[in-house]
Order: sequence, then C-alpha cells, then structure tokens
Amino acid sequence: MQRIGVFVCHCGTNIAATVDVAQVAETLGKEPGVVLATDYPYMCSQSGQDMIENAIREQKLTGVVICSCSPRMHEATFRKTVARAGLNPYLLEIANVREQCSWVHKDREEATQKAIILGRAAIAKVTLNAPLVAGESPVVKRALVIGGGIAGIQTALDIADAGFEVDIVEKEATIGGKMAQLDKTFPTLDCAACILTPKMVDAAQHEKINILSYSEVEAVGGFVGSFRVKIRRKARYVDETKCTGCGLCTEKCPQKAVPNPFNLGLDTRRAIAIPFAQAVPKVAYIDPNYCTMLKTGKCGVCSKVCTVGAIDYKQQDTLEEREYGAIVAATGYRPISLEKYGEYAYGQSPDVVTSLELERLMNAAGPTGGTLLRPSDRTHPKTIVFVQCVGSRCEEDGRGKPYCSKICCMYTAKHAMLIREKYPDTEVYVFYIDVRTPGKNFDEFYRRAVEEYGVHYITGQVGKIVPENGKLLVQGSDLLAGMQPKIAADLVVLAAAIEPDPSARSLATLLTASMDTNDFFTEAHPKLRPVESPTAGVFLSGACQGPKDIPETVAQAGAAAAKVIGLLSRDHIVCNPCVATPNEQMCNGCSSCEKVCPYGAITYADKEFRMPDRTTALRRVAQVNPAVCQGCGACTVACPSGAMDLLGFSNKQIMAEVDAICR
Amino acid sequence: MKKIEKARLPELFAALNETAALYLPADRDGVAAFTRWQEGVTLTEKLNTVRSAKDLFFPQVETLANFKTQGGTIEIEDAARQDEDFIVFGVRACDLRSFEILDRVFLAEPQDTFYKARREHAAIITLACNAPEETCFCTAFSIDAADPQGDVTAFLTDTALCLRANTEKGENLLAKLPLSDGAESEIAAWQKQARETLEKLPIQLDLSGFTGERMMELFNHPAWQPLSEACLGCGTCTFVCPTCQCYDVKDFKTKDGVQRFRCWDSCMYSDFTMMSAGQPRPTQKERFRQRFMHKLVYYPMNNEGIFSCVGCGRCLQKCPIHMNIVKVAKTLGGERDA
Amino acid sequence: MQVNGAWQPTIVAFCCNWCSYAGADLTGTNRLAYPANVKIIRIPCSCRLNPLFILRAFGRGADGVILCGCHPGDCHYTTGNYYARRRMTLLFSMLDFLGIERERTRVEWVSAAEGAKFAAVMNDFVRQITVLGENKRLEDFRCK
Amino acid sequence: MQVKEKAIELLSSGKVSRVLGWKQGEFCYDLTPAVFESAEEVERSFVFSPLAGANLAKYLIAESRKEGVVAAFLKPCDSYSVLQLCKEHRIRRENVYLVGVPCEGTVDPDLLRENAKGLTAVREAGGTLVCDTLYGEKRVDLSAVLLERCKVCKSKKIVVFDELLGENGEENPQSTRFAAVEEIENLTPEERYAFWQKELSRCIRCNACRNVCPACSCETCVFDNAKLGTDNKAPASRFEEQYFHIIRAFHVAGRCTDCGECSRVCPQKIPLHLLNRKFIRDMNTLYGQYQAGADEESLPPMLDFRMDDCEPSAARGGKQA
Repeated sequence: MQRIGVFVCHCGTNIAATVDVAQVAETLGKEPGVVLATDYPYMCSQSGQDMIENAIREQKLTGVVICSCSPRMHEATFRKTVARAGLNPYLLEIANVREQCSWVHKDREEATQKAIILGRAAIAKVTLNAPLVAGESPVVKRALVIGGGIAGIQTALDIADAGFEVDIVEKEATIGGKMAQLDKTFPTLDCAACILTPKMVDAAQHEKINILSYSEVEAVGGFVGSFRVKIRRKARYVDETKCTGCGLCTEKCPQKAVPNPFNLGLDTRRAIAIPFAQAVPKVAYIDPNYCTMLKTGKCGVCSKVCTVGAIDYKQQDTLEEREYGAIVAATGYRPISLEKYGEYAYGQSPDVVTSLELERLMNAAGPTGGTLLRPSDRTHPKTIVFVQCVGSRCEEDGRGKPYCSKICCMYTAKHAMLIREKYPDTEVYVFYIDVRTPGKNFDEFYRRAVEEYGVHYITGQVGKIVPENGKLLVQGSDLLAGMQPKIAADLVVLAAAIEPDPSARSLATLLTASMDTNDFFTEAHPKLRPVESPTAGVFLSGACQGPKDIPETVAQAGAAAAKVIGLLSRDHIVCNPCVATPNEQMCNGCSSCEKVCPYGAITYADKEFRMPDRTTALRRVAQVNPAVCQGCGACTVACPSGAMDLLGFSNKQIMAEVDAICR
Repeated sequence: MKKIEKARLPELFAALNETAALYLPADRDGVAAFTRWQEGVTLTEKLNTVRSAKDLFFPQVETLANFKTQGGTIEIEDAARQDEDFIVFGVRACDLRSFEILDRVFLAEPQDTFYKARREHAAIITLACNAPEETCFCTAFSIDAADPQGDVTAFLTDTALCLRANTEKGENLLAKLPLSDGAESEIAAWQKQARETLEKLPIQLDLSGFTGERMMELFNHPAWQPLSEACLGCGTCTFVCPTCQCYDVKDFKTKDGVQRFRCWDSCMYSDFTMMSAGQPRPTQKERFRQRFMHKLVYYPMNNEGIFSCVGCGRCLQKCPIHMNIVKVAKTLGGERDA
Repeated sequence: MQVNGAWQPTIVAFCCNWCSYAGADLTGTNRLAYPANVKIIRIPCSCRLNPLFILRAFGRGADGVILCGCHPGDCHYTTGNYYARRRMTLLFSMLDFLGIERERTRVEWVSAAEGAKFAAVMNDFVRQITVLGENKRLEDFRCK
Repeated sequence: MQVKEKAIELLSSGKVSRVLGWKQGEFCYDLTPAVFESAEEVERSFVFSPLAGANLAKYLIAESRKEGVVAAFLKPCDSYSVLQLCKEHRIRRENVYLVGVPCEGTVDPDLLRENAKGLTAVREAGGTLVCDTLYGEKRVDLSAVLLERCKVCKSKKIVVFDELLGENGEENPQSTRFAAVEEIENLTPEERYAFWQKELSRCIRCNACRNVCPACSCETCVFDNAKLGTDNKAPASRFEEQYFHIIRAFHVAGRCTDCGECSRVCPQKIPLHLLNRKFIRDMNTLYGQYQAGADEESLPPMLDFRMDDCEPSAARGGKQA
C-alpha cells in the first residue's frame, strides 16, 4: 500500500501569490495513496527539509511529492533530504508549480487548478517509482584540452600542476592562439609575447603535458570519466621528433609567395615555415597548398638543406585514439568576416584594417618591424580613425551579432594611446556608441587616453568610408555636437566583433555539448556553474563560452582546471541510475535498440529461458551496460515489444502522468 | 402462411421496424453483417453474415457496471439491461441453433441477466436456406436448414417472401404487417429442391466417435500436435463462431472511476485466463485442443449430447490458415473404428 | 476539459529535460505568460516519446499534443532528436492520413535559452487548438 | 509438379529433416501450412498451387530453432519476409534450407468463391480456373481473382534462397501498389476520416492481422501486455481500433515487407495493407527508397536519420482542408 506525502512550497510569495497552496495541499490530500499533504513557506530551507525528513520517518512514507520550483533547481537537494530520512532518493517526484505554473499564469484560480493537476501527475508517477541505486564507473586520470590559446594553456598548466596528465590538442602548428598575435595588453601595456611565451614554454616542458599541435578532434565516444577521443594528427611533412627548429628550410624554400597567416596575410612567407619565432613546438611544417614538391613532385629543396632528414613528403594524417576522464573546450574566438560591411571599404582599400591587423602592424615581430606604416604605400599615417562596434550589438541588419564583444573599447583605447605615445604628430579619432569600461583600472585607462593623450572620441557612427586620392574619406556623425564630421584619414581601424571559432560548432556536436544561438558554448548554469557544460565531464575555458579579455580568460581557465581536478581526483563517479533496462522475457533480440544507441551501450547475449511449456530455449536478448547508458530513451521507442524501458521514466510512469493530466 | 412480393420487401422492413427496432443481414462495404435497419438498407445477397447473430444477444463488448469515485466514496452503478423489443430478421437455421446452445450456458443458474433480457425482448424471424455453400455442414447436427423455426420462418422464393408464424409472438407480429395470404403448398417445391441440395453437401461428418467415454483418449490423441501446428493463435474462429461464449471481465479507468465491462475472449489467445501463476494452457496445442474438445466433447457431455457447433462454416471460410473443426473432426473421429 | 461550463483545450507538452524543459523554466524565470491549458511532462530526450503516449493522451481527452526538444544538432544525447524527428514526421503523416486533424500534433525545437520562444509557441498552439475545437476523432469515449 | 517432387527429394535424400509447405484441405482453396517429416506424408497431402497464399516465413522463427534442418518453399513475397527475419536475428539461417519458387500470383479464395458459388474443386488451365461447384462447372479468369497484393505485385524476385526452382524474377518498379494510398491522400481530411472509420469500425480485434504478420513476431505484443498497461482485448471504444492499428503499423514501419498477409486474412476485409503502404510510401519519399527484406545490411529508415531530414511540420497524410 502506498503512503505518499505531498509537500506544497510557497516559495515565499513566488508560488503562494498566484497559487492557493492550501487548496492544492487539501485537494491532493484526497488523492488515493496520499496520507499526508501540507504546505510550507520554504521547503528548501533547513526547517522545510527537516519537516520532510520527519514526515517520512513518522508517517512511514513510501513516496514523496514536492510541489515547488523546477526539478532542475532543487531535485538534487530534495533527493538528499529524502535519502537522509532513509527513503530511496528516487522515490521522489517534483511538481514544477513555480517556473511552469505560478510564474507563467496570472489567474489565481487557473494556476491553482493547474498546480493540482501537476501534483496529481507527480503522485501518479511516484506511485510507480521504483527505488533506484546509482552505479559507479571508473575515472581515467587524464584530461583533454581542446585549443592551445591562453585559455587552453592555462587550464592545462593548472591541471598538470595538480599532478594529472593533460593533452592539448591545437589545430594550428603552434600553441599560443590569438594572444600570441597581440602587441601589448591593456590596461598595463605590457608586451603580450613577454607574458605568454614563458607559459607556452612551461607547457611544452611540463612532464604531465603533451602538446598535440596541428591536430584536430575527430570523434568523441564514451562519457564522463572515460571519454574515448579520436584525434587526427595532420601531416606536417616534417618529422616532429627530428626537426630542431633551425629554420634553414624556411629560408631556402623557393616558394616565397605564401600569405603569412600569423601576420593575417599582411606579408608573405615560404611554403615551409615555423609560424613564429617563439612557436611551441618549434617545428617547421609544409603548407601543401603552396609546396611545389607536394603539388608537382619537383623541388625538394627543403629536404636537401635539412641536416637532420626531418622532411617527409610522404607523411600522412594519422588517427590516434586516447582515453580521458574530462574534456575542456578552449576553442577561442576570431574576428567576424567583414565581407558584408562594404560601406567601410574593408577589402577595397588596404588601409582599412581590423584591430587585430593593427596589432600586427604595431608589433616588433610584425610585417613592418614595429613601425606603424600604412599597408598601401608604407608611409606613416598622420590621421587615424577607429570605428567601434563593427558587427557588435547590432543583429537587426542581419550582418552583425546581438552581443557586445566586450574587449573592443579597451583595446581601442590601448591602440590610440600607443599611437599617440609613439607618434605624437598623429591625430586619432574614435567613433563609438558607448565606451564600456567595467574592470579594474579600465576606466582610468580610458580616461588617460582622452585626457592625457588627446584622443578624439566622437559619439556616433560612421556612415561611409570612401577611398579618395590616397586618403580615406570618413563620413560620420557626431551626436553630441549634432554635426556630420568628414575626416580625411590615412588609416582606418575597424573594431570587428568577435565570434566563436567556427570549429566550435562541430566540436559541440561531437561533445554533445549545447550551444547558444551565437554558437558560444552554454554553461550548465549561467551563474552557479559557469565553467561546466551541461554535458557531464565537459568544461569550458575562455572565449568559447563568451567574449572575454585575458585576465577573465585566465581566471576562467583556472576555474575550469579546478573542476577538472575535482573530477580526476575521484576514483569513481556515480552514474545516473535512470538508464535503459531490457525485460529479457519480452525481448525479441531484433537489434533495433542497438542501432539507435548513441553510446554503444547495448549488446546481445544468447541466454537460456524457461518457456511457458516448461521447456528451455536459447534466445538472443539485449543487455544494457548501465555505466555506458546515458538514459536518453531512444532504444525504448525503437523496441516494438516494449521490452526496453527506461528507469525513472518508464512507459508506465509516463502514461500515468498522461492519464493524470488528461483526466 | 402469409406472403409479400419480393419487390415489396422494403415496405415489409419498414413495417417491421414500426413495431420494433429491426436488425437484418445487409452488406456493409462488401461484408454482410446484421445491421440496424433504416431507409435504404436492403437484405444481403450473401448466404450468411461474417459475424453471427450471436452478437445481438451477446455483444462483443458490454458494460456491466460503473464505479464512480467522489472524494473518499465509491458509488456503484449497475449497467442497464435491454428493455425494448427488437426484431432479428434473416437468422439462418444454423444461427438459430446457436441460440439454443448459448441459452444452455447463459440461462442456466446463475442466469446472465444481460443475455436474458435481450433474449426476452427479441422476436426472431428465421430465413430458410435453399442455396447452401460448400462450407455448410449443418446437416451433421440434424439441422433442417430448409425449415428453421424461430418466432416466424421466412422463405425467399424467386418472386416472394413467405412467412409462417411459429409462436404466439410470431402470430402477433405478422398480424401487424401488410401481408397477403399464402399457402404452405407454395413453398413445398422450393423446400424439396433445397433439401435435395442440402443432402448433396460435400462435407459429411460422422461425429459418433465424440463421446464422453472417449474423452481422455481424444484428449491425449497424438493428432493434436500436427493439427495445431500452423495455428496462429488468433481469435478469428472464435469471434465468427455463433456458439463461442467465452468472455473476459475487465476494468477501464475512466476520468472519475472505473468502467467494468466484459468483452469476448478466445481460448486460442495466449493470455486467455491468465492468472498470477501463468496461463493454464501454456502452448498453442493445448489452447487449440481446448476449443475443439469443448465443442465436440465437453459441451455435449454436459448438455445431453448436443454439440456446440452448428455447421455454419464460418470458421472454414475465415481461418487465416484454413484449419477448422471439420478437419479436426475428420482426423480424430476417423479413427474410432481402429 | 470543461471549465465553468465552457470548453477549454487540454494540451500535453512533452519536453526534453535538457533544452525544452529548461527553456520552459526560463519562460517562468522571465515571467512570460502562456495559457494554463498547457501541462508539461518531462522526458529525458525527445526520442523518449513513444507514439503510444501521444495516442494515449488523445484517447484520454487531450486536444493537442506537442513535443519540444533540443534543436537538431544540439541534442544532449547527440542524436535523439533526429530519431524523434523521423518518428514524429511519420506518425503525424499517418494520423493525418487517417483524417485526424493535422494541427493537433506539433513538434517544436526549443533551446534552454529560448524562454520567449517557448511562450510564443505555447500561445500559438493553444490558440490553434482552441480554433480547432474539441478532439473527437481520437478520443476514447469512455474517458468523457 | 516440381515443388512437390523437390520436397520428396529433399526428405528422402536426408538433406533436410522437415519440409515446410502447404497441406491439402477439404476443398481446393483451404490449404493449411504444415510441416512434413517424410516423403510419404508429402506424397499423400502436399499441395502447391496458386491457392497456396499463406506466407510461411513466420513459421521459420520456431522451426529454425528446432533440431535438424527445415526446408521451406518461398514465393518471392515470402523471401523478403524471411530475409527480414534473418536480419532481425529471428530466423536461424543455418537451420533452414530455402527453395525459391517463382510465382505468377496467388488467388483470393473469397473472390474465387464469389465467382464460383459452392466451389468444391479447381483446375488451372492456362490462365483460366475451371471450377467444380455444387451448382455445376464454372470457368473463372485467374487474373480476376488474384489477391490484391498480387494484382499490384512489387517484385517477382526471390531475394534469399539456397536453391531455385525455375528462373528468378525481377523487381517491378512499375507496380501500382501505392495508387490506393494516393487515392485516399487525395480525399479531404473529413473524407479520409470517414473512410477509415467505415473500415476500422468493422474490426473485431481477432488479431489475425497481427498474428499472421511476419514482422509482428514479438515475444509479447504490447497489446497483450497487461504489465505495461497497454493491453486491450476488444474494441470497446472506437479509439481502440485506431490505437491498435496505428501502433501496429508504426511498430512494423521499416520492417514490413508489404507481403499483404494482414489484408489477406482479415475476416472483415479491412484494407490494412494501406496503413503499412502509407508508411512505406512516406519513408520512400522522405528518406529515400527502402524495401524491407531486400537485403540484410541496410539500416531501416526508422533506425536511421540524416541531419537535413524534413521537419515534422512538413508531414502530410494527404490533401489539407
């Protein structure tokens, strides 16, 4: 005989203001099997939980229904409460009468009636709940970090320092990411390379860190604690173990017209190259799109000059499969393509550049050796216009992003300040919508740019940029002055919005991690679990989760590492007990379930069965590995006989809910 | 003896329907079935209906009671019994015999009041046969298909429908109809020809071997295995059979309580009489044997030797694998001399 | 369902735990209103929805059934909603073939971030079912 | 009589221990599937004729689990069912010896009996059936009394066999088997509803369609499963007929080879095959041509997907109102 207790939470006035909680308790108290129904201001409070615990003990409850906030909020809390009272934690059901009732309905009568129906459905379900015991599965004590920018490097270092092995998979030939391309960093104006490259070296030399550069994740199987990841090691045509990084080949290669990706195509390099001087690993690689040898079979210069015989034109991609306990996504960002912004003449005039390109133009290791020269005629620009929010905060025109890219205001202030510092004869104008400077020492930094360095900040947008007689005619609007200034600039810098790296989309699919509408990874909880993905064992580091600057990235990288360390320091993790389970008596052994299982959790066994006529027969029946099953339920519908059922969401339970709702 | 021209049958049906609700065999999308008469419904050309006339007295589904819960109380509501008269026209001799067989089950104490009410409120007009099909074997049960009884007997000749009252109920009914007088002699030749055809029916069954004394011998007969081998375990034979009378009582959970109903069941089903300990007849062979042992041995043992088969031939036509009582009877009965 | 003598549609919304149920929670968090006719049943994934449940709901008196799941490509279990999509497409086509009103069934992909979409979808669906009227063609009259 | 001789040969040579075939009945049309264990038995009562309509595939599930090898004669239709059941690991292929038999169509006994009332015997003479009846001899055109499935035959190809009697046939892509589905699709929703109400309301839930169906070989059907709470026995409400037939069609979708047995055995002549064909047609149109039972490897559409599959909102069962 069922003895169900119903607890209706007021949630202060969150529920009680719209739902007549007393009536809900009274009505549900009359449902068959219910022996206790009561309401209380805060069920999740200590005294609320005590009340539930006492009721379970005193009334010998066999099931508990709590009408409260979403189970996504407090199901775990109340399961612990129930367990403390000695009841199986899965003999609990939550009726969501806050998010899905009191907060979305205004009419008190309607909301109360609906709360009663939701309560009935929960009672109908809990009546059929079975005690479930969670299994355990082992944890592989190695982490995978996908992306070798500052986020990935920092995460890897922190995990490795805690004593766990880490692999960094980086799709480029070197780690370092976007930060390696930056000149100086705000608000301290220290050199990016000076603070990044030591970290790259630390990572390379760390005994627990293994860098897989020029590699990509191809497939992800398994689950938290034991992911199986297939990694494609792309052919670099250079034996990584032999190459000493001497650079001789990169000087002798006759193919000189290769746009240099590190300098964003602002200069050229050879077909065989080391991305930049401090690359890690410092190993050359051949770009097969430009290499004459790979394309025509004629050349072979690099092979001839290489003293260690590292060149291997026959190298092929290889696939490695490795196991990890945790995975960190640190895929970073990139500036958006400005193709659609014809009015800014990007692409029409070489003197319209993005901020990232400006970083290279100002960098000592850049195409101009650190002297600011405009790309068209390599002359010194006297008038520079910065255009803010190119593609940020404007979704309406179908070209941009709805969000603020967050870093542009600060790096523009940095650029303006550096230019005025180095070239005081240069006039700098900044067209902006707002200047956003929330951060330690940020506003001070911006004010210095305006007040000390005399940067002209103009509130307004730029309508058009027209190349004319070697100048760029910038037509903007000054909203404060109510004027339409026209500036003849030598160089225009566009603060292009940033977006997630495009590789993140396919990676999210592989990881079964969810993304928001902008392709940033979503967090398990935006406030309380900001560095975890909703997929267990997958963590988020850096700008793949949202726009952020370096200190924030490093902080989040450390946080993600802490979560990974927490996971890897356990020997076992508790599995979700709501897994598929076959009724062998009913199973036909037809293999339908196996074909739809995304985890390979289903296998088949020939088993002897006692038949109705008292003979025995050998039958092929499905077996589910509960540690591998994640409980999606795809198999339960593929199964025609209904032999495959899902614990916690069984056919009978769901139909009982349907009946209760439709009754 | 009364009569009406064949062309005036619609008029007759309308008049019958005036006295009470009329049911008659009519074609519904190519399938003959007992149908509630209304303007435009005509008598089928087919010899017999797919579902038998049993349905009108023992419907496939019937509510027995309703339980309504309110608060903590349960209110029990008995289901209504048939309380209005109705007429069944066109019952063939075989189906008429089936009523006798069902009566011995449902009207024995304790009486089935649902069935009883329907029987009492019904007037039955039988229809004599003159063009039987090869699947007919009513003669094996000494049924005279050319002269069935019932409240009224109808004979459909080339030109007219002749009607003869057999009971007081029948007399009263005929009195209300627009009929002219006819004579027994008018159907004599018709009947003679019909009987000649019936005598020539290809299935001639000798059922003398099916006796109570041989019950265990028949029960343990090795032929049950090959006979039942192909049986699919469906309920087609049962549901078209005019004498099968098994039902299951089930509860259906409604919005505010429970509806208790009974529905036909079949001993051929794997879940027939399922109990906590399982199915008492675990294999199809045992279920198959049950059906035919009941028809040919158990029922006659309890009912003065009356077989619970009427030779209508429906199962011969409808069994998906063409296994039937004739094949069973010939296989098992054939060895009685051996 | 009869409310104060007037008919009100009963809508069953099956929501996958990871996206749509969370999206429905967000609808609440953002206080976006939709009619109380909608009752949500939480399932782990849209692929858990057995056609049996849909027919059961209609049989028991539902007037509309809607399935909400993660957007294709975003399934928490990678592929669940792809299977659900095929199953529902075929089932809905069959129901339509049998003359059951096509508008009574619907699938919508609602992410955990789309609280506003959830409300909009539910408002629209309830409106649509209200126009369509009571489900008569696929109900079990014993459940009246 | 090639088939019968082959059966005798297989048994007497000891190649197989049993032969699955059709057994002579009372008349010409009431053949019963049967297992023959000796050449004498075959000699006495084995029959193969256009009236041997029953698909024997399903019997092989049980027969292939018994000791010894069982031989079965497969018409093209049956061969699809057998291969599908092998694919689902239901038939143990190593225990069956399959003899393919070309087929020119099987006869609908009901149609034949309607055309020859009182039918007792029949002989085939070049496309004509010469019938003995209680009321004299009657000649019936074979093509006029074929089963619906044979009139729109989808394939004369035998897809799995160990031995073939005669020539193998071809698939028939010109088959008009979907014409009736299209006809219903062209009705308005109201007309479609009326059509199916009329048809399904005749259902007596005898389960013949399910029990004869080779795809419906579940250990326990959901509609018999009291533990699951989905069992129902008789159409107490018109909902139940729809429930049963929709779910049954859904459960066999992608596995149904369109062998037509469901409609052949329906005592109430409900065109149940149309439900299955609707699913087949939809799957073909939406997800690419697929024929269940045509091979052992391909993934059925219900267990597969493409990223760019159409949305359920595009699902149409026919003309819209």
